Amino acid sequence: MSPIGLNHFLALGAVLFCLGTYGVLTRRNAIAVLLSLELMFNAVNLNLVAFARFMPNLDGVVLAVFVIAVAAAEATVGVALVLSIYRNFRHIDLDQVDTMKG
Amino acid sequence: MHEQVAAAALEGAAANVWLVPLLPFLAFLIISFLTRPWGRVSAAVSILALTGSLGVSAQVFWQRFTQDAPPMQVAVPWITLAPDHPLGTIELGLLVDNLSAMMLLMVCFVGLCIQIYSTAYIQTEIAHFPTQGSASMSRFFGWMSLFTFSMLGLVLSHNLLEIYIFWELVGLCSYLLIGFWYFKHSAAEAGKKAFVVTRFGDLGFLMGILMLGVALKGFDFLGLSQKFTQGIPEGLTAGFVALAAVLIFCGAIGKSAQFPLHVWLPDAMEGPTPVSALIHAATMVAAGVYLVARLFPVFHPAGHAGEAALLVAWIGGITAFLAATIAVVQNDIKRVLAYSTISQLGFMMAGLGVGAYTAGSFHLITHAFFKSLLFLGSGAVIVACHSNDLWRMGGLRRHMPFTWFAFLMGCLALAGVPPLAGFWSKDEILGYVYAAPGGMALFLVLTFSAFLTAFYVTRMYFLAFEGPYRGAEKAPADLAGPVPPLSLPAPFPTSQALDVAPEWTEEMATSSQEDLPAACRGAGMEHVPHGLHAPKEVSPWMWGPLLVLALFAVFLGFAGVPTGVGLGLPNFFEGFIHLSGEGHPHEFHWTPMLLSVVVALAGIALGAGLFAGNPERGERRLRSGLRLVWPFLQQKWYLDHLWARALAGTMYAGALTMAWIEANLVDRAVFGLAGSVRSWGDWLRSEHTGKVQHYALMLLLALVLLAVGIGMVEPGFFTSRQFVINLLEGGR
Amino acid sequence: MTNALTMLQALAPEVVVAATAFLVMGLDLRRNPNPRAQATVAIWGLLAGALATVPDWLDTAASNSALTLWGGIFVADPLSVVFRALACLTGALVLLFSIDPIDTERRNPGDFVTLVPFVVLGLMLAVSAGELLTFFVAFEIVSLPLYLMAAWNRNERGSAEAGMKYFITGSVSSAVMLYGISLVFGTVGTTFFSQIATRYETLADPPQAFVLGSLMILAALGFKIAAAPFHIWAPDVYQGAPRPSAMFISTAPKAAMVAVMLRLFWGTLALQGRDFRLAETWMVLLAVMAILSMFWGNLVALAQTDIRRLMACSGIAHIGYTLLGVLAASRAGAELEGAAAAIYYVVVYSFANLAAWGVIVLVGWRTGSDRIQDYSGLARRSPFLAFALLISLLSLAGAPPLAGFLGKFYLFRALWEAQPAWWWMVLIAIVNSVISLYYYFGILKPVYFGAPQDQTSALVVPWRFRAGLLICLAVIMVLGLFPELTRITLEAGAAILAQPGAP
Amino acid sequence: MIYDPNPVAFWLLAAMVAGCALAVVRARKLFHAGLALVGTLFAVAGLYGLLQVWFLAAVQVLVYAGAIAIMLLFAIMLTHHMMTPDLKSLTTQPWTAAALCLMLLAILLGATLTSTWQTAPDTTLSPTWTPKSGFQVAEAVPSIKALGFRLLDPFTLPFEMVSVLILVSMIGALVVARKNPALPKAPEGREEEAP
Repeated sequence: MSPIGLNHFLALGAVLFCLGTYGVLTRRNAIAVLLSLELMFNAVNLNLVAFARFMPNLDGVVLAVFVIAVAAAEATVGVALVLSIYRNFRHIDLDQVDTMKG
Repeated sequence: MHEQVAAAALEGAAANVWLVPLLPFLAFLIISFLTRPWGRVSAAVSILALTGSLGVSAQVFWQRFTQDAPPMQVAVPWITLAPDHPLGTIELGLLVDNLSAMMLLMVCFVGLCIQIYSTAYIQTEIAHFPTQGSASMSRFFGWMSLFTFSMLGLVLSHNLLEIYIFWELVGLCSYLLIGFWYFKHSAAEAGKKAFVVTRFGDLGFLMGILMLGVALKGFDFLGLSQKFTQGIPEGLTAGFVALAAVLIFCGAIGKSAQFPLHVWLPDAMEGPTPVSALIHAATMVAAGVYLVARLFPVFHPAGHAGEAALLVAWIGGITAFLAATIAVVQNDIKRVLAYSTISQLGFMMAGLGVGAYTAGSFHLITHAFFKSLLFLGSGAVIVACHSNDLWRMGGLRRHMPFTWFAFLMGCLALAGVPPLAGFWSKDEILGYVYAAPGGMALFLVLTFSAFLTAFYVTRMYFLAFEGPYRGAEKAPADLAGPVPPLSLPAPFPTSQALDVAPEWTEEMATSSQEDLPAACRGAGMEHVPHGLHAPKEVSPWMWGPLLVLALFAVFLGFAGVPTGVGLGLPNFFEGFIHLSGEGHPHEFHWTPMLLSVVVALAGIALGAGLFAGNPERGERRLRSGLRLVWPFLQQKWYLDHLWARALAGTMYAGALTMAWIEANLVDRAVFGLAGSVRSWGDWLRSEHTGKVQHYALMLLLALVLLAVGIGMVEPGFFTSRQFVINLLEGGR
Repeated sequence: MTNALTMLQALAPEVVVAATAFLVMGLDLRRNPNPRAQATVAIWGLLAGALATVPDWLDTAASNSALTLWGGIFVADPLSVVFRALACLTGALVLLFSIDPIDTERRNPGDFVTLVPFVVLGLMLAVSAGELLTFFVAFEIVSLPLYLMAAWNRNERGSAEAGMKYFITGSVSSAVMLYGISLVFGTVGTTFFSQIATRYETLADPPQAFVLGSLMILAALGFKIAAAPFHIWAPDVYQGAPRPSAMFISTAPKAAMVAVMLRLFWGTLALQGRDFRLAETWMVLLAVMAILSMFWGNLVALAQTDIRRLMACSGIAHIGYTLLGVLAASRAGAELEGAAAAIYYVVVYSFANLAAWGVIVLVGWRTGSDRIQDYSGLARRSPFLAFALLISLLSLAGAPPLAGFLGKFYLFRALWEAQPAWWWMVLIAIVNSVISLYYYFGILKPVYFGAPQDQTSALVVPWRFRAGLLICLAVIMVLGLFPELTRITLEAGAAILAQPGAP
Repeated sequence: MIYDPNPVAFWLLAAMVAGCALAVVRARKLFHAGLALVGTLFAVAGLYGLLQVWFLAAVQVLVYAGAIAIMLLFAIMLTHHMMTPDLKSLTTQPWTAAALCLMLLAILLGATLTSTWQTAPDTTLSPTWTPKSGFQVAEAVPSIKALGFRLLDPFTLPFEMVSVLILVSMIGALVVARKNPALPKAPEGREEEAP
């Protein structure tokens, strides 16, 4: 097996990011969308940590810590909004949350 | 004044000159936003501010008067449109020279007198409209302050564009104040007329400004004057300069109500009387004269005939004559004064046109005092008699002694009786015209106008102040009421339909009367027996300023007595306001002076002879004497009709053409275009599907497309050696 | 080394606003909170914050330098001073306009008031951040509360929907930006603005990842300012969110993000020192975004019947104009004018927009409707409101002599001087201004010439609205009357950014 | 020398990350998706461990898997009957999105894999600081201590800002997520400006 380098991690990050994107774009369930968003943030973190380790530059880890914190805040807000959608629509199917258009 | 064109910076008292316009503007803001509900407070604010301005301008004036300083100016870039271009920066500046210092003092002083007078006067007008109340008073003083600000800004303007801005601002204020009682149809119409008619002139003005400014690469007055001191500037032809000057003069024609754009001013008498006094007699209408004086070198380039100046002179002469003839037949006291204003402005223009810079400016100043006096006096009379109609007055001398005295002084000054102010200034203009080469015809026209002036003033005076009080009676049927207006040919819409020039009807003359609530209309003039409601003297707040102004009307003339008269007085005015390169050396001629005394006395004598005893009989004799021209004069030389018809006809024809063009060409093009634009909009709008994931998709799609667009993905990208190595080896 | 005093001075506005925010939060925790009192405290606190930027301004503009803290994480320079003050004023005005409706309708007014200073704090930190992640965190402080404020009307479907839409699209763009940040960090090994350019100089070969990372950051910024093609969320959010929130969303973040764009694409990512190719790339990109924004915004606005959607679309178009200035600013030699024009425009836009939204908030609160046809006869119901709408919309439309006209003029001139070959873009922008006149007059016509529907009575304008609107109008007029003064100041302020190695 | 992680462990973890992520985006039952997310997060934590960034691995497990995922699971339970796929169809625009995501992947991969990175021998990790010896470049692995100093020196401000961020999102989230309260009775004097 060939040795593992930075680009392996980056490629994995890219894959993870795109999978997250796919989830965000396709899942009708709002919470599933939130889960997918977390994937995207994780992809970023994976990139940052890999850079931090291979460059090497500690700042990447620092940035990753911040990203985790931001992701936590985003999740909080997301859950609150999902609950708000649920209360008003009695469902959380994003595809049917379309009273405004045009 | 222009010996030393190099301008100095503002120094001494002049360094504070910015306060002069600023204070009234602050008053306007305070009144608009803070003291609106309290009319008296607003009045106090306005008057206080103006007093402050007066103080500063008096200091500035004193500084200019005592020191022989060059013009002072300061300017800051205001809007930079193109930094490197000489015309790219519009500047805001202040120009203080002798002329503007004197104008400042005049505007502030007259304005202050008028505002004090207004505190009492405006309440009598408000009383006619009980629903208006205190807010109206605030509105009045707010706009008066705004007007004062604009006028002072106009006077202090340092360049043509700046003066144009203030020019339009005073126009706006005039519009607002003429239509002050905006719910009165006639007032609203008159305001509109003033606005529209002066706009014709302003169009030319703007074109002239641009021609001159662009050709000479600069707009500031001192720079322009300097360029003309050596004659026509290089690269320009005399014709070009004359055309530009004439275009600029168009603005003056509009604002100073010169023939043929004078038609708005009589209608502007719809405004409250202090407005007429301040704006339509003393200050704003003088702006045109001021402008011509400011640009004097442009009208009289050294070493050239000055075709534009000739036009100015003759327009002035025609206006002076025309308005004087019309004034003879007016029955409305304010209209007599309005036409007299037009006529006097014509005198000033004629003076400036023949090169009488000093004399024109001098008449501007003296006229401001005695004409505002006359207007305020007429206001007092109107308040006392509840009517504008001269035929409902009479005998007021006994009832209103203070007003009578002040008014009489004003009349004498206007009539040109020595040694009152109007005599000296008018006489000086006449003297110049007399001495000007080829000016004899103009001199005769003006002299005849002066005779007419003395005559109609006397008529007005006797009708209003002498004889018995006729307040309760209707005017004799044959004396009141105009000749039926000229009917227009059928295909042309009437002027009223076009809102251009409302025809004069009796309704309009007495409309202020007609619109009064029944309770106060005439205060029982028609039905209550004569004698019960004799006119009473107005409050001291009103006659006080009248007396102050009367003082000036009597004595101001001595500031400018020609040295040749031999009174031993130096000619202060000429020492203060003069041009280095004035066209004609100032010689004093006894002929015109004596002639003008003679015509003034003759006019007075004729007037007194006709109207002293039985005014009705006098009027009938006058009419029979003038029966050939009477309808002509009564219809104001049919100029309003001409305007209405010319405009109406042209506009109607134009409208038909435009309607066709619009229906057949523009509509198709515009609606076709608009339709297609809209359909694009609709198409794009359909992208907003309302589904959030669709939005997210578009977001990312845009990212991907942009990435592809800037060459992130090129052919062979994924087969490149680096890519393969990195893929296989992990970038080690 | 920065001593404590410098640090305190540089951070004074933030400290004041943060203290205000916590104070207001504390007031909200009392047993009987009084939201109007809280709002008053917050407004004065924000004004104090704006005032506290003055020493920074004097210090930096006088010496033409910047105060940097923590090695460049925080930068106090004239650019940040302008936008910090603007953020404070915007926040204060939003509070002034929103407290009446939000308190009357009793939608957790206390919490709403609490969040506003925090958002302002985020904005202030975002415009003074000199490091990518700091900027990102600051911007999340802005975004997250705004998502929630959009969903503030808990019992309204539209509001919840708006919040959700804003949140999801916003979070995706945040993730994209983070990914971009990670790529930039990976290529140059730093996230400090001041170091990115210098590090990049040392690289052997301009890596694709850097370009892609920058693009992703740009795209996310484009989302935040609602520039096409990343704008599509805006109309729905503006329409659904409570009006005060929509007002906030449509002004504050946009202005701040324009400042950040100026900072980022001017020296940091454009990297003019090394090779101009990259700067050219960004110029083309900004041009594409500007043109798309103008056309999309204006064309879609034509078809709107809801005034809030219309304002969203017009906002998109205005960002398009502003991007012309940013574009000019990324061209060497035209930075000052381009930046000054963009700043001037965005400031004018903010106040005009606030005034227009003030009217929308009030009318919507009183009548419950945002349909343009329901504005019919507004001039008779409240001449003041109609006048405020007139001035603000005319300024937005760019009618002379209002500030909006000069703003557009400066932008066009800056573009012209930066890139004369792109004269056709000026033409496009002018065509778009003309299109925009059409729909602005579409509002003003019923306002002035329409009859009030069903003879409704006069609209009472509460003093807070009156004061707020007067302030906005005064700013528009002063900026319009004395543009030169403002512009010279802005240029002086912007000059510092043009210095080599400036953050 | 350049750091060389164990390939077997990497590929295992990578497979787990990708597989679990796929499950997150494709699972029919939301609860499964939630569990798969936890799996992904653990796998990512494993990768951090593989990179010897132990601190971050711990944070990932504690904060992410422990807190965020749990919160999301609670949200699932609040809004769902737990195990039922209650949507008519799980996905919307699947093919367009798939095409887009593939393009995005291509671009991300293309950009990253054609770039050369400034990797360096593993000796220059950020310095650490001790009171005795001052700054030192000693440890090959980023230590918590070094991280802590880094957070305190240049990253002070964002560190503080993150706390504000979490505070504000909680305040707002509480308001928005709270149940509809019966509108409180207005205290006296609050009605004066009501329409």
